[in-house]
Amino acid sequence: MAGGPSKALLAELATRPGRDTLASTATKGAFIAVSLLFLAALLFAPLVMVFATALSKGVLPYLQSFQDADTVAAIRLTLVTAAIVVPLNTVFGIAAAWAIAKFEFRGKSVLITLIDLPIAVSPVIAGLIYVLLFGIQGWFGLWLQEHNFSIIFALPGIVIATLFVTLPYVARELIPLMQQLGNDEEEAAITLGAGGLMTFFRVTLPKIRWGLVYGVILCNARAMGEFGAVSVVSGHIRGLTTTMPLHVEILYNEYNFVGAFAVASLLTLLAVLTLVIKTLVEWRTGYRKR
Amino acid sequence: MRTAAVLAMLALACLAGCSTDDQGARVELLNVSYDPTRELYREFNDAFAREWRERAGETVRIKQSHGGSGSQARAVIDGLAADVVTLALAYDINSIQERGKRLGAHWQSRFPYNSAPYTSTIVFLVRHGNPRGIRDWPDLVRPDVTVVTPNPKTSGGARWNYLAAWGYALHRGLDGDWSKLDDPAAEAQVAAAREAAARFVAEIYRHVPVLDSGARGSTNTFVQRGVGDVLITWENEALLAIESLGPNQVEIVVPSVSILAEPPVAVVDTVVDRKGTRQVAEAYLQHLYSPEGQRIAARHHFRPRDPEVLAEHRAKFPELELFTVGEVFGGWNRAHEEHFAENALFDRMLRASRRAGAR
Amino acid sequence: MNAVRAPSILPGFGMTLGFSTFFLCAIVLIPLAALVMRTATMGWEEFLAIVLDERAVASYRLSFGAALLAAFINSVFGFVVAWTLVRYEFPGRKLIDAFIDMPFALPTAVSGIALTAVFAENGPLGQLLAAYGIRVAYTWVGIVVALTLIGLPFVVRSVQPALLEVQRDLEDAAETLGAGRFYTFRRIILPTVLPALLTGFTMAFARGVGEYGSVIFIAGNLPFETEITPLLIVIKLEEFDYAGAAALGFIMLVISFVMLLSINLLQAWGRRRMVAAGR
Amino acid sequence: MSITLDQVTKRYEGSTVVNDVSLEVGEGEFFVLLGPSGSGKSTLLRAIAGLTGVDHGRIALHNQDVTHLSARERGVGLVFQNYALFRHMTVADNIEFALRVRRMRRAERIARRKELLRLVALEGMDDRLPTQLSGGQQQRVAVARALAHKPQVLLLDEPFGALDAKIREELRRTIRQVQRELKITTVLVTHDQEEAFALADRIGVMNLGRLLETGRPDELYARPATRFVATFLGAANLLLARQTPQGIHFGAMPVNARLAERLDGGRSHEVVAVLRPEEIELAPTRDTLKTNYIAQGVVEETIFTGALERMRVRLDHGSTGAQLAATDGNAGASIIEVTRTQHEHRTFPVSLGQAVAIGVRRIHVLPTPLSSYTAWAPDAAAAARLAEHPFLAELAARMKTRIACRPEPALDNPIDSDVQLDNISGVAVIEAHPEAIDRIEWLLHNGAGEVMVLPPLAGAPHRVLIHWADDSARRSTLAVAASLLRHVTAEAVYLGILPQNVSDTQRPMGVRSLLDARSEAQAVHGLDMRTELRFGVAAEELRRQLEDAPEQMLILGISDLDALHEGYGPLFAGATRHAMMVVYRPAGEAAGQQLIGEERLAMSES
Repeated sequence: MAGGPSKALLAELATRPGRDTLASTATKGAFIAVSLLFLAALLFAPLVMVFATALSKGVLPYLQSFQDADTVAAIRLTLVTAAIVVPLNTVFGIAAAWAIAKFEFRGKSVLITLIDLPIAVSPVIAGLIYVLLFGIQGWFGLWLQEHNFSIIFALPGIVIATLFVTLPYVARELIPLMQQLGNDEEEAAITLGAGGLMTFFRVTLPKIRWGLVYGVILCNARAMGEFGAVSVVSGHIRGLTTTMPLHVEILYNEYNFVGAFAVASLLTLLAVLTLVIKTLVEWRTGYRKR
Repeated sequence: MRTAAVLAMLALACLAGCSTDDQGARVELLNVSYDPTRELYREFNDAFAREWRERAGETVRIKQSHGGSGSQARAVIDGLAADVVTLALAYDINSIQERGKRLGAHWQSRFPYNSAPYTSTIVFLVRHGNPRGIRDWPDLVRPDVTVVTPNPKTSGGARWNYLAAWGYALHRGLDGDWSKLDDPAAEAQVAAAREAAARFVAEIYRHVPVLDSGARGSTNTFVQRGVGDVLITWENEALLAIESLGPNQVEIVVPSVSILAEPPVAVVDTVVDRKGTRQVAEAYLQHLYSPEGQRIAARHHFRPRDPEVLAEHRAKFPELELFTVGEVFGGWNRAHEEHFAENALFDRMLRASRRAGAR
Repeated sequence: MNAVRAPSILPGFGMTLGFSTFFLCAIVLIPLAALVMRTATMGWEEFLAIVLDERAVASYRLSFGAALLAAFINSVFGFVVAWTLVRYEFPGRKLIDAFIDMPFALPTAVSGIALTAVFAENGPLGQLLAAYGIRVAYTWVGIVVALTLIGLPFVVRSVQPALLEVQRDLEDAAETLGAGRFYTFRRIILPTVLPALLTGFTMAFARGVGEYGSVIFIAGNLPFETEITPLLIVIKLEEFDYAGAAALGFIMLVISFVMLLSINLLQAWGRRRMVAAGR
Repeated sequence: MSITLDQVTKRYEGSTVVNDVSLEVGEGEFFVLLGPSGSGKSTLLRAIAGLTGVDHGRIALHNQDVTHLSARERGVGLVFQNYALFRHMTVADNIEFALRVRRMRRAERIARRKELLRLVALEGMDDRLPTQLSGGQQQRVAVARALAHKPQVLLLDEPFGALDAKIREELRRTIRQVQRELKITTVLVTHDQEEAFALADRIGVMNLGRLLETGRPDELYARPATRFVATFLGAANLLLARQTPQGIHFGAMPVNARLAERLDGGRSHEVVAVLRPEEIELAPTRDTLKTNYIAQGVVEETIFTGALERMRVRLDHGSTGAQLAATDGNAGASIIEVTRTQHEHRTFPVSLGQAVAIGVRRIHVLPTPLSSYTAWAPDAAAAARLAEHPFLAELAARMKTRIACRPEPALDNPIDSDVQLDNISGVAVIEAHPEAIDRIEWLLHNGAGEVMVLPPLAGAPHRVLIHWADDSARRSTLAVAASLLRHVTAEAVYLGILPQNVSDTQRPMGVRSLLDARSEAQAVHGLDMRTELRFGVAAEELRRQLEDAPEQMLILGISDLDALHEGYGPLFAGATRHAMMVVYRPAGEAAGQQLIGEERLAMSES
């Protein structure tokens, strides 16, 4: 999605008669200035704050904060959660996008809305609903306890809550892309005798792969960063059910600001890293999305 | 690319799998506690594990969970398998008992001192040098003073703050004589005092610009963000804040009258019976009363029950007139009913002050 | 599959729709049904009393009002940002483009803490604004700022592809017909990008309404003034009042669902119109 | 003049998209810019509209220079290939857009809209949305919209591209009608020659960014000056022929033709002949032909297309074989296209595999001095290697001509060689060599007109330097340069070099000859070029210019072999990256060269 203008287009725009005037230069300058100011105040200031605080005592304390056993456990838990959640939601996103983009059927808008819904549901409620289901007083609570399954206040609960919150991201990315790309190539593949899976892997997947990568990256970033929903179902057991975002809060509340922001900066870096990889891949393949 | 993703996932799964401890014969306890006890239990757990190994030859590992007292109680009610709970309010444990039926009704009498091995009180934290000249409760309602305290609806500590202020005002209205509360002859005076107390507390909350959801949040708001002139907080929190945030920023002011905060502890019967950990769980809580436990508590700024240990730390814990929830409010359940429940005094107070503010 | 569908030679309809419906049911629908059922256990009057409570209504006003305002700010500035990223080449453009997604990735609690640190009266920007008597942290302004941050990527990411897609021809046509650039923007570009902007607006709004983690740090959380609905839900939970929390959650859910559905219907309608044009 | 383009050049990222185009379109004229995709025609149209800036040159509309005016100030009407209708506006709003911008009063707006809708035959469609109209109707709306503000120039960018054949024809008629009614100067861009013929008062054919030729449709079809126009406007068979004072020969076969004019003086040399498929006659034997016999052939394929019968006939390469200019790389495929009417078919029905005699009713000889290439090398392997040089191969493919190989041991030591050669045809190509100058001299001495020196790494040039040693070489050099430049996307620069010590009184002469050369190039060859005047020793100056940048080519004209050796020898001796071509016409033949460029001849039927 991080597609920019093509060089040729920009070059053409710039050489247009009447385009290199003072007014247009000023407009361009103003637009860039407003954008940068807006982003600086809203986006970059907090980010700088995160890193400044994390490094406020120097690099060594920053690095040492990752040696803490609980921090390591939180990082591991977050990675495990993401490793389970992201593939599941990727499969779901692809399946849903296939059904929605490739076929016309009744109730499609409702389905799309249901997929969007988790974005609109307050994370607190997202956590609450699983407590209502799997809590000891919930629908399945007693049965679960009798059979010694723990869902909430354990890894499965964290995974499910994260699944809920990150469910829309891959699908949302793929649906418009696949709708826009149309069915022609798939239909051609089918008429040439390809099976469904072959059509998908050989025809559809190569077309949508960058949209998919972007969706997966967003889904992953959100999965690692989810706070509200996980907070409700986690039980906050130190070193066991605290994910990185929860651990940030814990450290912050222990007045361990360096540690808290170090973990936060790690989350930020993870996100930046994935975004950089995505940009690099785009650049290498000359791909511009949409 | 797909293969890489699969490999990465497998690697993660291995990582997760390998990390599971396989040391076998050992006991695990889960202590579900509230925010300000993080440092206390970190040290105490180690001490108890050492003690238990010597005493019973068993390795015990204590897992800790911290959070807002109310939400921790809710987690236990919803099935968080806590062997012991060490919360801010007796009310929260009462709730576990009533709603979750997870422990016996008489939990509070199972351990000495109302099952509260350490106490604290509510004090003020002011900026270095006390620029506003805060001395006692009445200073909080001066027009030029802003107060930071958490939301009593979400924070156990905030309820202590609220009750301390209320108790002070009542104490003043009753001319310092608690016995009038039970004296039918003083009914009129008590009623007037109650009303004055309500007005006083409402006035304090009108001076609050930020209601954080927890005690630590308030401390951060006050110290880090520079909001407000006074922070009402636990004594242990105030001492910890000075210790970890630097003595040159803030200092403690002890009011003339305050509440005796008694954070209770309890064994969760259903859990320990299922897991078979009752013995170690009870020993764990009992150890809090031992001289070692008391010293650790004192080191972490909680007032120890043990008079000897208290004497050792006298300088840290100045004497002041303290009242208990039981004496003044008739126990936590009543206090909750009257003050904090839905549409109880606190809610009404806010609504009223909003109308006043709107006008 | 009882869904009626138009014929197509492509395979996998039953499987993919079946799987996605199953997954949706398991992860979204059944849990949400639990919420609705829990709400249903209380009487109608009790329900009304909870959701129409003065304080709850005040919190809706704040939650929805702040989310609306933030979405609106995002529509304006997000559009400017998207425009700048799509139409201008300048050093660091790619970097900034990549950073737009950060609010997705940053844990909300971290954004809340960091924003508070920046905008508190002793923070770098807070000091600046305080000099002009503008208080951000612990006021409704702070909530709007937090929600703007949370919603920014939704608007920028919706508008960007739409702007890329605006046929250059349309702008060229307007120009040869004598339209100035502002006129072209107002009459041609804006109407073309509007559906995408609307989607971004709605998503930012929907996300903002439910946001909890970042807001509680920067909001003062004063009842009637800076108390958002999700916080009210948490308060209900702290009081072990599940039904009350469920009721508030249910109301938010209904409003969000209706809003999303209407936007999706609107878009589907718009797309059908476009498709008709292609034939 | 309604539209005047003067040396318009547009580059994108280093490649020249529009290359030195000059053009005048008259008042009320319907001008069609025709060219394959990527030829730069749409860019040129956008430049006229002001949607694309130009890097060089000027654009005037109605004698007012608009080069630096923005599109909105130029007041042209532009119709886009994909209509570019505003989808969220009704037909009425679309048409009134330009009027609203100009704040026209409502009543006037409505009147104008009604008038325009009548003009494009869409009355009553005012309130429809573009999405509710068919493609043809949408394009009519686009035309009406472009005309709303009464532009003085109407520009159409492939307006029928997305429509099917029937609607296309209908819309064509509408547009022609509207244009006649409004008498509006119109420029239409298309890649469809049929469309160009149907609409144009005048056609301009573009290729590789250059405007190759302009002219009335029938003129261009009958007498194209370039290979590209000959083959792009209708089908054409290009054959290599030899022109001698006696007439035209295909192979050894003289064509009994009276030529209107003689080409290139009386010199005997190779030419390119255009044979239109419909001008070819087939007969059972040579004797039964009513027209000039050129070769024997075998029928390879016949296709019935209704009115006409199209065939492919393989030329018989016997002793007398005529040679096709292009052989598409495989030596055997000497196939010509023939079309016959039903009447001809009935007179002489043919079947597949039948041997036939081929005659021709009319030949058009292209005035180009470049006919084919011959790779010269001391041995066969080297010649074959040279023939595969990428730049040479590309050039030959673009010119639709062939590369012959000639192993010639004499090349190794040309000075001692007494060998006399005959019939050197086309451009002689040799590899770069320290003694290249001797080989060039030897070839030129033996009758070659042009010699190209090709270093192994030379590629397609971005700039072609043109220089002639003395003025008598001017015409032929310009002709060669023009022919070459039609097939590469390079810019042309003529370098006039005066001696350092030239007196002040002589300097204006240098400038004048420069300007003369430029206007001659433009008038005679339709080639626009830049001119630069330098002072110094010619060979040194040229070397300096060549070393300036990679991917250049030099065309050097001489009329005196001794002058070549003395003046320019060192230029060919050094290691060089650049292709260089020497054009040699002995001074004595200069008189005959006057005819170059006007030499459009037809051969009468005999």
